[in-house]
Amino acid sequence: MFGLLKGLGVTLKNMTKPKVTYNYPAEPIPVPDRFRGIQHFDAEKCIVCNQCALVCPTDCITLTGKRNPDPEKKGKVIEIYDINFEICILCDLCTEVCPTEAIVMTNNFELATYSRDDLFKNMQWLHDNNQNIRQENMSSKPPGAAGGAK
Amino acid sequence: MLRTEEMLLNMGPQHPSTHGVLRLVIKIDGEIIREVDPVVGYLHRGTEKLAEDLTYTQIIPYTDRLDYVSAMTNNYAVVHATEKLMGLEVPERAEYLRMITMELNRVASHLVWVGTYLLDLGAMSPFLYCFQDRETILNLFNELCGARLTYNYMRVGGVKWDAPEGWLQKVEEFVLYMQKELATYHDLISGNDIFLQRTRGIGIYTKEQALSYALSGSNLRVTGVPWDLRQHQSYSLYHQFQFEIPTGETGDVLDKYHLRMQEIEESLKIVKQVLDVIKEGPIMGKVPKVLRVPEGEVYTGVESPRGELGCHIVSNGKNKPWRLKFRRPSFYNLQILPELLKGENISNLVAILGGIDIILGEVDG
Amino acid sequence: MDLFFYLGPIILMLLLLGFVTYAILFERKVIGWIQNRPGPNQVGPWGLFQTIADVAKLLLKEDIVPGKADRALFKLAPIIAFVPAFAILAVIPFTESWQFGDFAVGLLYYIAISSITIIGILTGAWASNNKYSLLGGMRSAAQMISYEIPLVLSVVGIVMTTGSLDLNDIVLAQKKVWFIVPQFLAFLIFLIASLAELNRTPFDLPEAESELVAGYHVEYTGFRFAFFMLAEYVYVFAMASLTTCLFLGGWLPLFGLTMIPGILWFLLKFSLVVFSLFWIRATMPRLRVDQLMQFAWKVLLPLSLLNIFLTAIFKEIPVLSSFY
Amino acid sequence: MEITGEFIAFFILSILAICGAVFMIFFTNVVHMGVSMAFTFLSIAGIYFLLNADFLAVIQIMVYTGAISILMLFGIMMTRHKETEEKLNRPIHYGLSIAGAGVLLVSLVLLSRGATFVSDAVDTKGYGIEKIGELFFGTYMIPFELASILLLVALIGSIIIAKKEGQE
Repeated sequence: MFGLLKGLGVTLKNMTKPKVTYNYPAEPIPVPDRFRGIQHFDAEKCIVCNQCALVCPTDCITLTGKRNPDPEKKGKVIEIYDINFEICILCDLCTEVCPTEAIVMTNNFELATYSRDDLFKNMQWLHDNNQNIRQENMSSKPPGAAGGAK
Repeated sequence: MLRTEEMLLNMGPQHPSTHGVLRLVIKIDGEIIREVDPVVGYLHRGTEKLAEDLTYTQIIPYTDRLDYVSAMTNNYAVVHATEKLMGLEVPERAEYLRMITMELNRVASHLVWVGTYLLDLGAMSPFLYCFQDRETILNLFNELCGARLTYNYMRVGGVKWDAPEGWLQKVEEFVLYMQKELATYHDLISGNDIFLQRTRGIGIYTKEQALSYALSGSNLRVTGVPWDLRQHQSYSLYHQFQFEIPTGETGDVLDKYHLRMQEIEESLKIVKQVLDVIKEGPIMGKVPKVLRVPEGEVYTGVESPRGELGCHIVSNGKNKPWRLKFRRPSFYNLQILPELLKGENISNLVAILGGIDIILGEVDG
Repeated sequence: MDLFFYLGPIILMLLLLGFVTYAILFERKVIGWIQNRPGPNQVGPWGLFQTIADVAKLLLKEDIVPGKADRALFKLAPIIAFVPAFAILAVIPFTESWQFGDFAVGLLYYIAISSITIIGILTGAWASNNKYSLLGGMRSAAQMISYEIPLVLSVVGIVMTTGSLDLNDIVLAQKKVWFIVPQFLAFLIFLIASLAELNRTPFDLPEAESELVAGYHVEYTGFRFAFFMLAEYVYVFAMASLTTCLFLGGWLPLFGLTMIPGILWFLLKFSLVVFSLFWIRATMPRLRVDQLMQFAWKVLLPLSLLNIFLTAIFKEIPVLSSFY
Repeated sequence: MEITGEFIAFFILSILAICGAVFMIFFTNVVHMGVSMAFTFLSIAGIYFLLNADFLAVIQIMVYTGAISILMLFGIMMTRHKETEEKLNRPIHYGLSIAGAGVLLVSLVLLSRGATFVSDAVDTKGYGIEKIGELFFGTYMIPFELASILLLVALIGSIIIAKKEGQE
């Protein structure tokens, strides 16, 4: 019997505590910098090394390159770069392997849409997704380069 | 005697308290259960088969989705097995970070259990209180690795991210807060007579039964077997730290509750000790760019919040495993359910099923 | 007088609908606050139109009668469940003058009529032809019959003290001291039994969603489901009113503050009772069905019998008899 | 005859009572039978209310509608396999029951002719619960107590019988 009263006391005490919920759709949720959101893609930095497509566990990245239109320069430039967000799991592996940081994560995460077709994002869209880009992208480097101390 | 009709009741796969998509085919006589037949596989995604076509790094995000309330431990299971097969050295700081995240994840997982279990028994508020504290842990993980559930944090040979500025202090604050907060939980739940009535003396099985059904984790310890892989097959750097293995006495669901509450305490203790010794240092070992695992096979067991999470890798020397098998503790623990439910009242069903603490993502693999 | 006779029930009905609308909102708000969240706050200012939106949704929903159901009984059941809920309000004295029927056996009338609802629940449960709802209906019937007995017996002490079954007389007899003081044991028994009668946590087994999904109204949708909900909340209204009348002195003021009108006093005490119902709901897990039955027959029933004995003895003790 | 609210109420209640009773016999589904029986009990309670016999009416609802009907429904739902009964086709049964009903009707008519009815309106308001209480616990104290002991014995007896069967 006493235990029941104790429990009632706990719940009563909680009534006066501040609310912990987010007013989410009205106010954006604060996310930390490392948050893994929709990728931003910078075509100029891309060297078409194909590593992101290779490392992707769900094969959601499609890319093709073409020869550099400027004949003096070597290498390739990107032609098509699509990410299918129906199957992308935002695992962060593509940004991890990218040697030039051409593909980086942003803090945007609102992908909900009424049509599945809308989830197929092309290079232009990914390029325009340039808000809230993640600052810190390579943490596995030796300390000093990135990361914090205690 | 009055003849009563035997009724076939389909509980699930869509039912509020089967914790996902478990289906139980129950034969009941009035409200007494005569026979239970669990049907699993509604959430089967073929992780093990998929893994045969994935490189070792690519497997890690898939393990996040097995036991989705303690993904850190799953990450560790596959990473640890690979490291063992390759004979890799992991830097100290990386191991410490792994331990902090795994133990915090254990706390989060047990909090989910306490909350949902009380929800199964009909109490709403403890669920939300537990989720508030779990939220703090998830936010910490979000800060550390950028996701709240699917961490993809560990890598073969280390971890992906070092702790951000001030993160370790936040963890310490949380540990101190949580150690005090547990008293509130005991006020709210442990002394509640209705809760005691509902859980005392139900779902009891013996030590022999538990061992013959290959139960592990708190489901085994509750029968009084002090078996904890963190001490008995020590992995990572657990051998450096002091912690108790709580065991049960009576083996009923109430005992399981107290056991898991004690495990939260022990986990917090481990985190506290790790925080005291963690030093600056590299977080990635010397790992080749393309992981080629030497031919051979390895089995490693990890103490996940639900029991022994085993990972068996057979490699033929390529960058992808030839065969990968997870010993998923929820699946093994679920086996004892039909035995436990025979002759029980239908309202005990939820209490017993909840007590086993299954995660359907893990049961179905 | 005649006008009141015809319009009174309609006004009461409207008031009742208003109460139910805001009781549901209040319940969700209270539970929200207890769980550190604001509760419904999207529809209208402070979420004031939340329930109205919910009811509109229920009314616009497709009305489904399951194919294998017993159509006639399925449609009849919500009505059988709701009508008595409204009928019992006739005997509740809100103030000295606001009462619809002044029965000499008001208390018994309340208890008798409220038992008819069980027939509605039971037939609805059976007619849906669903195993979960049948189990829920069975539990509900067993529970309500069992708890009616301690409920009635706990009130016997008060009836012995006042010598009347008329709720008006019972309220007036509390001028000196509310019955919650001399009849505290009876109050506890009454509170627990009324929680069980209302099918609220910790006694919400008939609709225990973790076991029986939604209990007896599993197959009900739209308007018919709304009727069951309405019946449930009207019973909350009625039971809280009855508790106020029996134990908290009805419309009688506290500390001689007579300038506040009686109806406000009634509302104040009434809200307190309703709040505690919601508070208990937010805290407690639910009992098991066999423990529930044992609790009624082995704990509450002997205790209420003891209470009757004690009242009878105290009536004979010189000093105490003024309270009894 | 003057048509008053009371008359209309009586009319409706008696029709409900009779209909309930007739349907009770003619329905083939046992649960329907139970529900229509509950309606009959309820309408009879209503007639008691009209006669100012409040206490009796309330007890009628409590015992018959609230307890007996529900227990019957409960029992039917819990134990029966088939809810519908097959129609019996036995001519001798029909003959016997018609004869029995005829004898009952004749004897009722004879009895009512011999009985004396109070022709004037009686003030029923004076007969409240106080009177019933006084009669039960005063004049008819011993029969009342004996009846309750008998009921108690029956209750305990049924429990013992049920328990014995349950153990077998």
